[in-house]
Amino acid sequence: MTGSNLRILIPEVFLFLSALFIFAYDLGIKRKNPRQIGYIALAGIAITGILLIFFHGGILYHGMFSSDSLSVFFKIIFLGSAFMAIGASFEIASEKIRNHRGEYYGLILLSTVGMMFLSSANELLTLYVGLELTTIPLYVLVAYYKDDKLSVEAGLKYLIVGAFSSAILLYGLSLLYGMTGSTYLVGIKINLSVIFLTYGKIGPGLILAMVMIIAGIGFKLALVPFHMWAPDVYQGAPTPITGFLSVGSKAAGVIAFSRIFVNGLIAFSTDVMKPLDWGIIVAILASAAMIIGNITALRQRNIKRMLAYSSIAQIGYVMVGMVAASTMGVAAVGYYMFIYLFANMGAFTIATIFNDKTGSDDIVNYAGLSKSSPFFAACMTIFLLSLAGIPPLGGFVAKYLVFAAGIQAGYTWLVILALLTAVVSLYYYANIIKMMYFSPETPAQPIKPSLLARLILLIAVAGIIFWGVFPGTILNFATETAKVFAF
Amino acid sequence: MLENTYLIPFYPLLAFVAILFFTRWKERLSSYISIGMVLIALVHSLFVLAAMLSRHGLPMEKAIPFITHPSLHLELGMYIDPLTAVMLMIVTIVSSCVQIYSIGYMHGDPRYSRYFSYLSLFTFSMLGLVIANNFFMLFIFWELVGLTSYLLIGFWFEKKSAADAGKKAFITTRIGDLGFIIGILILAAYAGTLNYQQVFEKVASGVLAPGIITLAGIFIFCGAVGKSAQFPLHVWLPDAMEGPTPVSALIHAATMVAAGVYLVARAMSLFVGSAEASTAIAVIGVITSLMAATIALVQNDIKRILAYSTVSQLGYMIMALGLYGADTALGHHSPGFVAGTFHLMTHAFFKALLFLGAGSVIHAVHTNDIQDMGGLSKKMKITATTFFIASLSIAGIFPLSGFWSKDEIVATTAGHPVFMFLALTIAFMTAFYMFRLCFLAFTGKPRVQEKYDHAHESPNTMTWPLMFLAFLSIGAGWVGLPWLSHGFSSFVYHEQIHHSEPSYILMLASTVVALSGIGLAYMIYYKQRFSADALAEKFKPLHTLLYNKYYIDEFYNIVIIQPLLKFTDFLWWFDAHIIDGLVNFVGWLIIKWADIKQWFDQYIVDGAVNGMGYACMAGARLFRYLQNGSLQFYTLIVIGSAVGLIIYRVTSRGFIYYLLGASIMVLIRSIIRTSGMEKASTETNVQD
Amino acid sequence: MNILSYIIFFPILGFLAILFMPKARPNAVRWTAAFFSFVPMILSFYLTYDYYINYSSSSAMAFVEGPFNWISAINVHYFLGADGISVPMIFLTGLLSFISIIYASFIFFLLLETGMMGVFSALDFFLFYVFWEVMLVPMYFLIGIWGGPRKEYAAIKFFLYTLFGSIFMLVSILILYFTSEPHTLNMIELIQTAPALTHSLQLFCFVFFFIAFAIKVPVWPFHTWLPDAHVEAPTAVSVILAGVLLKMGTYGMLRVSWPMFPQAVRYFSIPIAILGLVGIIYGALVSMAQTDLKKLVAYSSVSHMGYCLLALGAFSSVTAMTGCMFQMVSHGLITGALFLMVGMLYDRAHTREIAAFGGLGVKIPVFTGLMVLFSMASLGLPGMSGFVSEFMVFIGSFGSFKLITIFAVIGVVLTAGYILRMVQRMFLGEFNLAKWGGLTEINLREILTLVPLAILTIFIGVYPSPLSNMMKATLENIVNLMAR
Amino acid sequence: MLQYLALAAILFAIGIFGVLTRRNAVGILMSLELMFNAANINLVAFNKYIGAAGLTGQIFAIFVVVIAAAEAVVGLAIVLLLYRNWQGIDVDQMNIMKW
Amino acid sequence: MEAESSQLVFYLLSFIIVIAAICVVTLKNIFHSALFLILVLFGVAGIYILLNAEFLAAVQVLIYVGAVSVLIIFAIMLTSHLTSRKIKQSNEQVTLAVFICAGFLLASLASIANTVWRITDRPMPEHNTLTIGKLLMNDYVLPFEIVSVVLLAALIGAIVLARKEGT
Repeated sequence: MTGSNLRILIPEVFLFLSALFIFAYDLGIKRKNPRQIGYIALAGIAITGILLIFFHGGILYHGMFSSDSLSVFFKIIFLGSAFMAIGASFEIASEKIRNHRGEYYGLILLSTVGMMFLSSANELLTLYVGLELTTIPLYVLVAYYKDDKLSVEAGLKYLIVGAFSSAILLYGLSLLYGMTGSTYLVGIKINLSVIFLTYGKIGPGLILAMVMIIAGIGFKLALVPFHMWAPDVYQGAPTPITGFLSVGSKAAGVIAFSRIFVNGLIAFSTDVMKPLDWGIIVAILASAAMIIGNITALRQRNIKRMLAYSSIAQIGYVMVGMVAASTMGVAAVGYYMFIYLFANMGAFTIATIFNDKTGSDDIVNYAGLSKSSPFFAACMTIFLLSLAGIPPLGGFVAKYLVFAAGIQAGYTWLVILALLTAVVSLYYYANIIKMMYFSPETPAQPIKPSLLARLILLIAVAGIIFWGVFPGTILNFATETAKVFAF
Repeated sequence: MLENTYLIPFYPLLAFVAILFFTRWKERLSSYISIGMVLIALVHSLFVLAAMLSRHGLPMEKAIPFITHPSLHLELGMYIDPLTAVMLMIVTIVSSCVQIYSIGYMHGDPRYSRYFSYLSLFTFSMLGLVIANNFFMLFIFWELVGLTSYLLIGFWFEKKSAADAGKKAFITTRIGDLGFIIGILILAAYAGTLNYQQVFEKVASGVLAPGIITLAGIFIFCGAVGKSAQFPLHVWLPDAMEGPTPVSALIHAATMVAAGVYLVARAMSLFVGSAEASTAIAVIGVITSLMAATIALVQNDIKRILAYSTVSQLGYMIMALGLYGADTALGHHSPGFVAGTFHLMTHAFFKALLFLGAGSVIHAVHTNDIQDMGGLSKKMKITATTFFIASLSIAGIFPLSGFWSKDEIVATTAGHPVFMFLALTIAFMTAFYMFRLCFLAFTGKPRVQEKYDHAHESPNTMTWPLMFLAFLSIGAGWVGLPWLSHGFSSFVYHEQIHHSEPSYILMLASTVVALSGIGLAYMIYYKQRFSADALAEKFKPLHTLLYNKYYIDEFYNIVIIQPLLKFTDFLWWFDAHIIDGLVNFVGWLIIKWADIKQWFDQYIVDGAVNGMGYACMAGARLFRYLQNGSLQFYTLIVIGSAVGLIIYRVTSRGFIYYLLGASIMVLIRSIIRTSGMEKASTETNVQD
Repeated sequence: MNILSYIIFFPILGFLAILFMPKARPNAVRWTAAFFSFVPMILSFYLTYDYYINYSSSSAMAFVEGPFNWISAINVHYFLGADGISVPMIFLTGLLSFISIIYASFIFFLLLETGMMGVFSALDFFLFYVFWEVMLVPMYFLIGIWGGPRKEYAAIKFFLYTLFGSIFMLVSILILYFTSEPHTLNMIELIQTAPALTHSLQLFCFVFFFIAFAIKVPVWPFHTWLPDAHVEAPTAVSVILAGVLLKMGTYGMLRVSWPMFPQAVRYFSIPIAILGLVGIIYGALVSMAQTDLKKLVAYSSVSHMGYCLLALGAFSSVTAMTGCMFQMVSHGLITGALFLMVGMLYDRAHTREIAAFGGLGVKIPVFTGLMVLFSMASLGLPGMSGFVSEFMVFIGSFGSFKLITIFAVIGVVLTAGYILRMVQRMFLGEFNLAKWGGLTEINLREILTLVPLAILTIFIGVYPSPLSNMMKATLENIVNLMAR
Repeated sequence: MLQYLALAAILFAIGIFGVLTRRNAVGILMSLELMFNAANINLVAFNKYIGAAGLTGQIFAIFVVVIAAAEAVVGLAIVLLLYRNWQGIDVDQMNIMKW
Repeated sequence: MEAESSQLVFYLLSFIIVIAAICVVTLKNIFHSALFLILVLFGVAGIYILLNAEFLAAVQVLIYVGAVSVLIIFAIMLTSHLTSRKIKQSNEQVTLAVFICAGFLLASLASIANTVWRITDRPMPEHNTLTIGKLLMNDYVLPFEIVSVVLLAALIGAIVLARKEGT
C-alpha cells in the first residue's frame, strides 16, 4: 500500500543481509583469515551508512516506521558504535574468540538492525519488537566468552534483568494501549487528550504505565535505580561489547524514551498535569543517577566498572535534557549521545586494547602509560576529559546544551546538582590521567595498537575536538531532529 | 636656580644610579661621585636659600600630574618656602659632612661603594621629602626614607642585631605611617585634595569640619610619631644605633628623625585648625622628651645615650610646635613654630657633630661602652674639643646655637606652667647626661687600658667635618639672635611674622638649669664627689626601670609581638586545618560516600541478604558462598523502586508507609538472619 | 585586522607544531616554544601601544572581531574585543607567558596562554567560559607532571576547586541567557539588559558569578587551593598562576559581575569589602607564620588580592577601580618576579625553608638586591607599582568604607612585617659558609627574565599615568554603569 | 474487564515474586513466563473491551509469545553455560562480580 | 445467562491460574513447578478463549507448551541431582519480595480501579483468526519480519552458546 516508500527500509534490509552473508560466509569459508569477516562487517556498516544518506525520509505502514531525521541521526550513532565496536573487536578476535567469529560480528549487526528499527518506530509494537531485536543478540554477545565465568555470569545477569525489565515494559505498554486503544504514538497522544477533555481526568493508571515504561527502558539506559546490572555486565562482557552496550544500546534506550515520552506523552512532561507528570520522576532518577553513578565511580579499581558507573552518570546528564522536553532538550540529547559515542567508544576501545596487550583491566596498571605509549595516553586523556565536560572538547558543548535545556525548562536545581556531580566526576576521570601522566613508573613495553585501532582512536579524537570546537553541523542536525516532535 | 629646585634631589639619585650600575667596582670613584653630587646639591641649595631670601620668603610651587582622576588629582611637585630652603640646607650640609666623614670611617669595608649608594639614595629621599608640595609626594619620600634607613641600619646585616634593628625601625615607623596614610585618606576624602596649600585653604576657610581636622591632624601626626621616634613608637631609634655611626649621625640625628618635626611644621596650618590635635602633639612631645631624657641618664652605650638624647630633643621640638598650634588655635601668639624649626636646625648640627664625634671615639677604641673609656681627651684632641662644644650647645650654654633655640622653646612654654617646669627639668637632665657622657669618656683615667692604648685621633676626612660642624654648632644659632633683627624668625615663620621679645629671665633660668646639670655631672663624674654606683644603688628600682628603658620593648614583645606571632601560627593552623580541612572534608565525605556505599553494599546489603551476623560468624566465608543473590537483588531494586515511584506519584502518604515498610522489612530480615544463623549454616552443609 | 585572534591562537599553533616535533631535540622544542610565545608577546605590546594611542580615550571596545556566528543554534558567537581593563591584562599575560617559557619551556604553557588571552578578550559568554575552562587542563598537567612532592593532590585540588567555582558561573550564564530577550550571550548586550532582571534573580546570579570569580582570585575563605597549588607547582607555573590566573577572578568581576548586576553589587558592597579586608589581614598574618618561602609568597597573594576586592567593594569610585586594576597589574609583575626568584633559589639550594638560610646577601648580592627590590615592591614601597595601587585602593575605598579601609591599612604594616622578617632571616644575619658556600649567583638569563619585571614595576610606580589613562575611560564607564 | 486486569496484576505480581526469590535459574525463567503471560492477558482483555475495532492487542500478544519463546531459548542456552561453568544453576552462586 | 456462565468459568480459571502460579514460584521441586507452569499456560489459554482470542489460545498452547517442554527437560537435566534433596528453592529476600509484590499489587489494583477506561460495547468480530492472518501480512508485516529476525538471532545465539567447543 505504501510500496513506493519501501525504499526507506533499504538500509535496514541491507544491514540484515550483510549479517546473513556473514553467517553464510563464515560457514562456507573456514576462517582462514580472522580479519576478513571483520572487514566485511565494517564494510556492511559503512555501506549501510551510505545507503542511509540516499534512502531516508518518509513513513511506512501508517507511521509504524518513519524514517525521519531523528531516526537517521540515531541510526548514525548506532552504526558508528557498531563500527567502532567491531573495529575494537579485531584486537580480541584473534585471541579470545576462536570460534564463531562470524556469528559474533553478525549478531552485532543484527542488534544494530534492531536499534535501527527501534529508532524509526512510532508504534508500540514495532518499538517493542525492535527493542527485543536489539537486546536478544546482546544477551548472547555478553556471554560470548563461554569459558569465562565472568562473561557467563554477566550474560545471565543481563538476560534475567533484561527479560524482567522487558516484561515490566510490556506491562506498561499494555496499560498504555488499554487506556487509549491505540498502539500508535500519535493515537495515544490524541486519545489521552480526548479522554482528559471528555472525562476531566485520566486516572492513576497512567502513572502505573509510565513508571513501568520508565523502568523498562531504564534498564536499557542503565538509569538509576535500574542500573544495578550494568557494572557487573560491563565488567564481564567482552570489552567491545561493553562499549557497544554503553553507547549503542543506551542510545536505543534514549530514542525509545524520547519517542514514547517526549512525543507520545509530551503533554505530561510538566507539572501542569500533576500528579500524572513524568518530568519530575525522570528528574529524580536523573539526579539519583548522577549522584550514585559519579560517587560510586570514585573508588572503582577496574576500568570497565569505572566506565560503567561513569556511563550511569552520563545517562543522568542526558536525562536532564530529556526532562526539558523541548526543542533544545532533544537537540541537546542528540548532540550529547553523538559526542558520547566518540568519547565512550574511544575509552572502551582503549580499554580493549589495553586488556588485550596487558591482560589487565586494573586502573593501577595504567600507571606511566604516557611514557611508554604517549599517543595512547593522549587519546585516553581526551576521551576522559570530554566525558568530564572540559572545553573545548565535544563533551563540554554537550553538557552545556543539556544544562541550557534544563535551565530553560526551569530545572535549575537539577542543573546545579548535575554540575556539582560533574565536578565529582572529574576526580575519577582525572585519576586515570593522573595514573597515566603523573606516575613515576614506566611500563615495561609500549602498547602498539593495530593500524585500524589507531585509525578508530584518531577518528574519535578528531570527532571530539572538531565537533567540540565547531558543533554547528551536528547541532543543527540535532536541532532538526527535534522538529519531529511538535513542541 | 629656584625654578630648578626639583633638580636637587636628583643629584644624589644620579649618584645612586651611577654607583649601583657603573662604578660599584671602583670604590674610591664611587665615594667621590656620591660626595660630589651631594656637594652640588648643597651648592644648589645655597642658591635656593639665597633666592628665597631675596624674594623675602615668597613661596613658589610647581607640579606635574601623577595620576588624574575626576575625584582625585595626584601630582608630583615642589613647594619652596623658607622652611623648605632651610631644610634643604640642613640636609645637604649634614649629608655632605657625613659622607666626607664616612670616607675615613668606612674605609676598608667590603661594601664600601654600596654604602655610598645607600647614602645617596637616602639623601635623594630626604630631599624629595623636603621639597614635596603635597602629602602624597611627601608620603612617597617618607617611605623611601624609611627604606633607606632600613638599608643603612641593617648595613652590617651579618650582625643579627643590626638586621633586627633595621627591621624593627622599618616596621615601627610603618606603624606610624599607618596613621599617616589614614590621615591622608581622611584629607583626600574630605578635602578632595592632598596639595598642601589647597588643604590649608580648606582648613582656614572652614570647609572642613573641626572634628575632621582634629582626626586628620592626629592621624598625620602618627606618621611623625613613628618617624621622629616619639612615644610610644620611639623604641626603634636606640636599636637603630646598630648601623654605622655616620648613618646614625645622618639619619637618626639630623635628617630622617627630623622629618617628623618637619611634617608637623609643614602641616602646621592644619594643626592650628585644631587645638585638641595640637595639644595632643604637645603632650606626646613632652612625654617623649621627659621619658627619653630620664632613660638617657643611666645608659652606658655612647650611641644609645645620644639616641635617647635625640628622642628627647625631638620631643622638645614637637612639644614646641604642638604648643604653637594650640596657642594659635586659641588665638594666642606663640614663638613655638620658630622655636621648633630653629631647634630643628641647630639640633641637626650639634647632634650630627655629637654622633660623628662618638663615631670617632668608637673608631678609636672599638667599644660603645662609656664605662670602658676615659681620658680620651688626651689622645683625641679634636674629637674631644668638638664633642665638648656640641655638648655645651645641646645643654644650652650661651652663646652656642643650642642656647638660642632652646631658649625659644622654653619661651614658648611661657603660658603653660606645667610644660615650662617639665621643659626646664628636661633641660637640666640633658645637661646632666651629656656631661656625664663627656666626663666619663674624655676625662679622668682610662678604665680599660688596652683600649686606651689603642686609641688614636681619627684621620682628616673625619676630623674636618667635625670641625666644620663644631663651627656650625657654635654659630648656627646666631641667625636667630633676637638682637640681629630676628634673622631666623623673620624668614621662617608660620602665617605671620612673630618675634618674641627676648625674655632675659627665662634665658637666665635656663642657663642656670643647664649649668646646674653640668655641675652635678661634674661633681659626680669628674670630681667624683658622689659615687654614681651608690646613687644607683640607692634608687635601685628607679635605676633599674630607667636602665631597662621602662621595659617598653619587653612590654611590646609580650603584649603585641608574641601574641601576634602566636596568633599567626594559630591562623596558619586554622587555615591549614579548619578552612582547608573543611574543603577537604567535603571532598573526603564524597569519596567516603563511595566507601560507605561500598561498605553498605558489603555489610548492609549483603547483611540484609546474608544476615547481619555474617560478619560475626566464624564460618563467614562459607556462609557468604551460599548467599549473595546479587542478581535477584538487582531485580528487587528494579521493581522495588518502580513500585516506590508509582506509590510516590499516586499517594504520597502511601509512599511513606511503603518506605517505612521496606525499611522495617530489611530490619526484620537482618534480625531474623542473625538469629537464624545456625539453620542457614546447616543447610549449607547439606548442599555441600 | 585580527590582532586579538592572532594573539590567542598563535600559541596553539606552536603547541601543535611541537607535538609533531621529534622529542630527541629539546633545544629545538625550547626555541620553538619561545618563538611561539614571543610573537604573541610582541603583538600584545603592539596592541597595548595601539590602544593607548588610538583608543584609550573612549570606553568602547577596540580591536573588535565579530560577532561571527559560531554555534547558531544556541546563539553563540565568536566575539572578541579589548578595552581598558583587558588590554593591560593581555599585556601582562603576553609578558609573563614569554618569561615563563624562557624560564622553563613546558609546551603546555602555550595552551595555557591561549586560554588566558582568550579570557581577557572574549566578549561572548560561551567563548569566555570555554577559555576559562580551557586553562584548567594544561594547568592540571603542569602542576601534576612537573610539580613537587604532593603534586597530585595539589593538581587535582586546583582542578576541582576551580571547576567547582566555574560551574556556578555556568548556571548564571544560562540564566542570563534565558532571561534576556532576545536570548543572547553577548556580554555587551547583557550589560545593557541584565540590570533589568528582578532583584532576587540579580542577587542569585551575582552570588553565583561571585563564587566562581572568588575562587579564582582567591577570596578568603576560598583560598586554600592556592598555597597548595603554588607550593607544588614548578616555578614558571607559579608565576603564571599568580601573575595571570588570579587576575582572572577580579577581571571577571570587573567585566561581568559589576556592570551586569549593579543592584546586587550595591546590596553586597559591604560584605565584599569585608571579605577583602579579611583577605588582606588574614593573608598577611598567615604569611607571617610561614616557614616555606614559596608558601609565604603564595599567602601574600591572598593578602594582595584582598586589596582588589576591597576596591571592588567601593564600586562608585573610579579611583578605587583604577587601584584595583593597578593592583592586578602590579601584583602580577611583583609576585611573578618573586616566584621566579624563589624558583631560582630553589634550583640552587633545593630547599625553600626560610630557616635554612641566613646571610645570603654576602654570597649572592645581586640576587639579594633583586629580591629586596621585589620584596619592597611587594610591601608597597613608594616608587614602585605596589604603592600606587595600594594607595589608590585606599583613597578610593575610603570614600565608601571608612572603618574597613582603616583596618585594611593595617595590612600594610603586617605586610612589611612578614616581608622584612623573611628578608632578614634569609638574606641578612650570619652566613653559613659551610652549608651555602657553594651557592652560585644568578646568571644572565635569569637576570634578564627579572629585569623587565623590575623595570615595569618601577616605571608604573614612578609614572603611572599612562596606565591610568589607558583604563580611565573604561573604568569611568563601568562606574557609570554601576550607577544604574 | 477489571477482573481480567486484576487477574493479570496478580499473575504479574506472582511472577515478580518468582523472579525475586527463585534460586534456580530455570525457575526464574519460568517466573518470567508468568509475567509475560500476565501482560498478555492485559493486552487481550484490552483488545476485547477497548480496542475492539482492531485486533492490535491480540497481534501484540502473538508477538509477545514469540519473543518470550526467543528469550527462553537464549535464556536456556545461557543456563546451559552456567551449568557448564558452575556445575549448577543456582543463581546465588553467580556473584563473582560485585561491588 | 451466558454472561453468568462465562463469569463462572473466568473465576474457575482464575483460581486455577493463581494457585498454579503460586505453586510455580514456591514449590521446592523445580520439576513440579514446570508442570504447574503448563497448567498456568493452559489456564491463560482458557482466558484467551473467554476473551474471543481463539487463535491466540492456539498459539499459546502450541508455542508455550513446546517451549515449556524444553524448559522441563532442562529442569530435569540440570537439577536432577538437586531435586532429590530437600533444599530451599527460594533465596533470602522472600519477605521483602512479598512486601514489594503486595505493594505492587495494591498500587496497580488501586490505579487500575481509579482509572478511566473507555470501554466500548462494540462486539468483537467473529472469526478473527482470518483477520489476524491478514493483518499480520499487511499492517503488521514489519514487526512480523522483525520478529522473524529476532527468532533467527535467538536461534543462532543459542546455537553459538550451547555448542561445545572443540575439546
